Amino acid sequence: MNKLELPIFDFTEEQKVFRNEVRSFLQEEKEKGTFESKCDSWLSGYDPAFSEKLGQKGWIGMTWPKEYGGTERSAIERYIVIEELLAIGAPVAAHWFADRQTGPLFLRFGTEKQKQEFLPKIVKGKCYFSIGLSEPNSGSDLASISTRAEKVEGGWILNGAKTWTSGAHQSHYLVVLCRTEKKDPKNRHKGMSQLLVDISSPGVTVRPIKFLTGEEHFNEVFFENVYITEGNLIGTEGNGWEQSMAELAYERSGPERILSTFPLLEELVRLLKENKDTDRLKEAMKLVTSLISLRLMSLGVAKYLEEGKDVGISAALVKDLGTKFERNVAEIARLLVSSVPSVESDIEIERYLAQSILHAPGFTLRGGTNEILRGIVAKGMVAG
Amino acid sequence: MNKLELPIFDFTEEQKVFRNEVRSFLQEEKEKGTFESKCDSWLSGYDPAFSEKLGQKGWIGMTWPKEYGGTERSAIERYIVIEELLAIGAPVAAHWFADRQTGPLFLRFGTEKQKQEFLPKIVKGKCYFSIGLSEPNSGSDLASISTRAEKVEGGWILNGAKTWTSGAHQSHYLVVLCRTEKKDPKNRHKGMSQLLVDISSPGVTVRPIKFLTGEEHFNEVFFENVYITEGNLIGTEGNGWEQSMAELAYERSGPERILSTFPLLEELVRLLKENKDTDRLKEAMKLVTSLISLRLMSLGVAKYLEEGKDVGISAALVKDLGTKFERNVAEIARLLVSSVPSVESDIEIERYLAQSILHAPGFTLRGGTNEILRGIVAKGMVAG
Amino acid sequence: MSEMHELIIDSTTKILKDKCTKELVDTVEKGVWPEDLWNVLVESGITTIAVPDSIGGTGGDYIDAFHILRLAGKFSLPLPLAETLITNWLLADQGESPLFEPLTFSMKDNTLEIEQVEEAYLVNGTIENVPWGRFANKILVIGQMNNQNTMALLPLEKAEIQQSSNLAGEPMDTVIFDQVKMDLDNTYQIDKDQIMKKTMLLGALAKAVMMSGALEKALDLSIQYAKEREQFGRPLFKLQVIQQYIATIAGETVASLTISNKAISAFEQGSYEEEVANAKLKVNESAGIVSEIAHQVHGAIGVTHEHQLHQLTRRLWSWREDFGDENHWAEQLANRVLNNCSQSLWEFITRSEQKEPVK
Amino acid sequence: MSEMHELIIDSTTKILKDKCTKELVDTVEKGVWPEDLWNVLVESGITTIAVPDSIGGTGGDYIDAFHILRLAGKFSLPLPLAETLITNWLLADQGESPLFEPLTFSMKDNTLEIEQVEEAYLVNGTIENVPWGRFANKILVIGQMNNQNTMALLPLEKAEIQQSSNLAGEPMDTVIFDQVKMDLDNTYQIDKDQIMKKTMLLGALAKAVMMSGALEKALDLSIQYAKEREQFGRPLFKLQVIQQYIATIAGETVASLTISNKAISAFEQGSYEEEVANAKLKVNESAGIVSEIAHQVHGAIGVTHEHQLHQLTRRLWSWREDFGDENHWAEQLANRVLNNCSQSLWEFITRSEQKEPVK
Repeated sequence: MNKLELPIFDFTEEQKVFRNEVRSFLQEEKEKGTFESKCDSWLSGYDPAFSEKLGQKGWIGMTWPKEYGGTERSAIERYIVIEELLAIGAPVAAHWFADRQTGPLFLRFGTEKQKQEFLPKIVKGKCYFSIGLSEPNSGSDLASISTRAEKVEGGWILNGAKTWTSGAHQSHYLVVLCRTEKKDPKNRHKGMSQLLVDISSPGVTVRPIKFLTGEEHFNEVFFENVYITEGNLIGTEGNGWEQSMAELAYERSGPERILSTFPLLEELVRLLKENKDTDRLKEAMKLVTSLISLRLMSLGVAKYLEEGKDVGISAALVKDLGTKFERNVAEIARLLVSSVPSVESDIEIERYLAQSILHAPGFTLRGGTNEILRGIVAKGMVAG
Repeated sequence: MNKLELPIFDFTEEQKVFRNEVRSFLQEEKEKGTFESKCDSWLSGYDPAFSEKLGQKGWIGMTWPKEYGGTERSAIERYIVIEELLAIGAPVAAHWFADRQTGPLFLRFGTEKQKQEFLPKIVKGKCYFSIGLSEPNSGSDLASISTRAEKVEGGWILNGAKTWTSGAHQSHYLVVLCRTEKKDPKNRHKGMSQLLVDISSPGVTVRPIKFLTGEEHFNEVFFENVYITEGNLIGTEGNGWEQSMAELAYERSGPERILSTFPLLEELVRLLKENKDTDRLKEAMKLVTSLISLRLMSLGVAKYLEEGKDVGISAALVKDLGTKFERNVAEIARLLVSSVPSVESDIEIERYLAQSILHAPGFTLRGGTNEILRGIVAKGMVAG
Repeated sequence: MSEMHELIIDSTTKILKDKCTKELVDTVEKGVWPEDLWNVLVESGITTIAVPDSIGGTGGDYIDAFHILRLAGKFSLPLPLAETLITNWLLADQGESPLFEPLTFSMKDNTLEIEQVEEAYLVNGTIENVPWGRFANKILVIGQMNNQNTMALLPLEKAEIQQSSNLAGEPMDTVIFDQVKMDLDNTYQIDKDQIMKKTMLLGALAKAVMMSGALEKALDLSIQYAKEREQFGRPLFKLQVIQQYIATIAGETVASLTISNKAISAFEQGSYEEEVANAKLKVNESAGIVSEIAHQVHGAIGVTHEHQLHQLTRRLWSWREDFGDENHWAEQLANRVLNNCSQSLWEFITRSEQKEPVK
Repeated sequence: MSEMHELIIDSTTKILKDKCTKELVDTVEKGVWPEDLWNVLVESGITTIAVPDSIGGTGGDYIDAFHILRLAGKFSLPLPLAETLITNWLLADQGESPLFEPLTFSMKDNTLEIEQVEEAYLVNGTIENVPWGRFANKILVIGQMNNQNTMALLPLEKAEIQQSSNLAGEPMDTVIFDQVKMDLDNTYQIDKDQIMKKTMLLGALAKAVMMSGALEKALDLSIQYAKEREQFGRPLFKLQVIQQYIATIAGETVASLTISNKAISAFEQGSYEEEVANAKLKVNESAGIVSEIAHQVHGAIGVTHEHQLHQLTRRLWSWREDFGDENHWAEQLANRVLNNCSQSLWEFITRSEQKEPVK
């Protein structure tokens, strides 16, 4: 049990000052009309101009080395920025995966050339990446993928398809997990590699998959004899599975698994305060307490991650509890205010409710379904 | 889908009059102090004197033929009696299994001699039965039982053990499911039979298993070379599995899967009405609506049962939803009244809360766990 | 169920199966009025069912009508069928013959003023959240005429329509009459509270029944998906968690169907306030549970626009807010219980099953 | 955590593992006072921890003390340890040296009257729901003396005790002083509201921490059972539903531990009202969820008296009612939010993590 216990994180004075700085900037931008708050903005808030603004502030790739354009700030300072962005519902979808996943992937496994070429552009908020993992027939069983790269003179020829790749219709590059060896039924994780694909390459077709709202966030991406130069292998050939899985812990326990519906909760509490409705506010505060406990857990995982500890199980727990919480916010809020939820409404709470209810099914599916996560947790605990 | 749809049952005028009659009797008895209301009274309310009183009213075995002491009333009239008994929390544990399971078993499969010997005694509320199904190592996997009867001159010799047999320490007889042939790993349901065991027979040892409250409701029963005469075989040799399973539909959808915590709900609503607390009463009424929907379902199944329709899936659904509801009553009630739940309290709601909370773990385990039931439902639906 | 009833249900099912496809629903959500489907419904008498044939309706009873609405929910019928039926029923209460055009209503307190000006009427006011406002020809409303509560069926052609929509992409418009002059066949002096209450109950029952149909379909889709989809090398339904989910969906669906059927039967019998409250409350709760789990069963495929599931779940999410959410109906029931102080809860629950209150 | 802290925790764990067995807990629930175990705790300084050694306590900080209470919860320690500690702490606030005997307290509004009669005191009144009343030597209470709110530590030997118990079989007695004459070392003029509030917070934190320990143990038992028990021919934990349940128990347990640890840390730092409210509220919720699921994992075996699980779950059910249920603390938080009208929710949540309110 004790290996699951998480540390309590205390922010330093400098970090507190920094949080104020970030918040002031965002509030000013919002007041200026630079963006409109929305729920689930890290999936649906695509705004390259705003991403560039954040780049100018030094708030993309902020933990990365200065030689690549980063500012070498701590993971906790990045955490603060992410939290403040999501809490206010700012549009961060454009650069999201580049900042969260691809940059760290390059830093860990990339060649010097890759780092020099891509990291400075990411940091400026001008170069966007998507991640190609799932395939049309893989479902939750990622090890079953069959997109395949064949070695040729100077590189690979890529064939196959990916699906559910967030943002591929708007990104510049795609990191593709594919097979560079034949499938081995005894070790299905073997012989995979990660290749970097320029989405504008010949042979790449991006077909948006409409979300249930009709919005376009996800895509199918088809590869038909796409030529990938040697220089676009990321990390070690054959090590793709391990590299991809290592990324996952980072994406599982971040604030985006807790705060996707925060703008709704903020507005709900504001309305109940305005109405001095203690009784309903009491119910809303139960949600707030859950949020507080999740933040403490997420921060504890972040602290351990920075210390290099293995947090696989804890991160999976945060994602399971956090995404259920995100949905609960919508389901409970609708009973605490009378409204006609509508994405087109002029009334803030009605818009936030609509966004939250409609996006909720995605919360507990994306990045590994909650059922899969709970399986990971249980197996880890029983083995431990 | 439509095969799951249940009929709406409308009570006849005679049945309405009968309900009043039952209710008046029970209210008078309660006022006289004959019994004290409690939750989960069909497990924990053992009172032979009260059972005999019900026998005198003709309310045990009431659907059975007159020649065996029954009054040949309809299953719906029995349903009314059961409901009224449970709603008021009357002590019905003593004759419960005899009335619900063993009597119908005799009527369906028993010999004429068995019927004549046992049914009239059951009807009088003087002869109690327990059911021996589970075994120490079987868990939810009933087909794995290994209690064994070996054929000898004029009967069988029974060896083995049963567990979780409700009331065996207070009953007269036990219906034991046992193997009368060797276990066939390919057909684990084959070669079982149902034997009737007089609990006072030599070689039968009853050891109460204390419930978590310290109360004694369940037992382990050990058989050491217990001699069973041929006349105590119930039904057909080798047909025990099918006979036992046929009983289960009857026990799955009855009022006892919905009303175990009704005395608590009744008292909760009374208190909230007294306090004119509309807001909390509103929350209680959500429970009441759930109860009403469950009653309609349970009555629908009862109607189909009477018409001889296959209701296996629907009955399993009622039990799953009903027992979850029974527990919810306690979990929600505790937040609608301030109290210190205690079985020893002088305050009714505190006693009912304590009884309900402490007994709740049993609701969703007894008679097949809810997980097993849901598996049955899903497999039935996917196959259908 | 009578043979007649089965006939009506079967033929409606056939019509909807043929004409009310997933693609049609998509098209209507994009803003196209499905004229053909509407005409088929009118011609088959579905839009005027349960209006006595003596005054020009199709006849049939409310049981027929509500079972057709259940089918409408099952097929996500993108038409104001419930609105047209209820309007026609309210008109029939006033002895009026039914209309065969798309209708809507808004029986809420509003600030609508109707003024008689010579031979015509001048109407002024704003009505919010009008379902299908942009596609309806007429709207039945309550307004003030000479300081009297008045019901009137207003033509919408001269009204300004501000378009909005609910989560299901169904029109939920604001209708503005800015000093609009119009002819009216009739106006009705009414008991406002009584008619508002009746409309609320009619609307709630219609939505509860439609939601039950949508739940039925969500269950069907979930079973079908679990059977067809393979994962980790075997059919999805072999996973124990998927089995648990399907059983939960089935339970909520059967509970909703049962309690809705009870309310329909009570409605036909004429005493139905508590039954409708119970039905809408319970179905609302089931809608949230089933939508969540059905999506979890369907995984990523279920959240695509291409898959049909969202046509059901978006309607379930939306309709639970219409004609009373869970709190609304729970409060109605609480007030009823409070007003019957001497009645025990058990007496309240079995009120129609006992001869007279036992005291 | 300091080395000293680890030492204290390790040695307490060892004591409890050795002495506080499942069988001992059973015995105490039957009404037997575990004198030996009590003496061991006193001798090891556990009953006076976080009382400064300058006034005769063991020293150490509140972090040590609350982590020991977590162990108490984990082992279902059947002794008034929390009650004795809190009483000693409240006495220490008045500059008093700690006592080494079983103590209890009831800092609630009550009707207790204390009258000075010559050299002695006359005490009159009834105190309900006194934890461990029958086994405690003294009780710290608030009473009225000369119409002043007065705190006093009353010997219990002459009090009448009406025995009752909570769901966990822990004494929860009514203490009656019927014109009892006694000697008192001291009485204290106090600010009643302030001391009631502080006691409520201390009690809530103690119970939240004890419950976290009980949750930890319930998780351990569930994992162990799922590993050892076979069903349908394979270990229980191979069943996907069991895996889902274990993950859920783990999630709630970690959430409870984390939020309790935060409250402990805040308490040590001196600003802790919201943190304690959050902790008790969240742990209460988790207690209900975990108790239900842990029993479902354990099946029939878990509801027997023989199995240890119920020693944890009965305490979890019981303790969630002590020192504020979910509604109590949610209301406290709601009032705090209402009293800070200009603060956004996000500012409220991050209040200790920002430099000053951003406006």
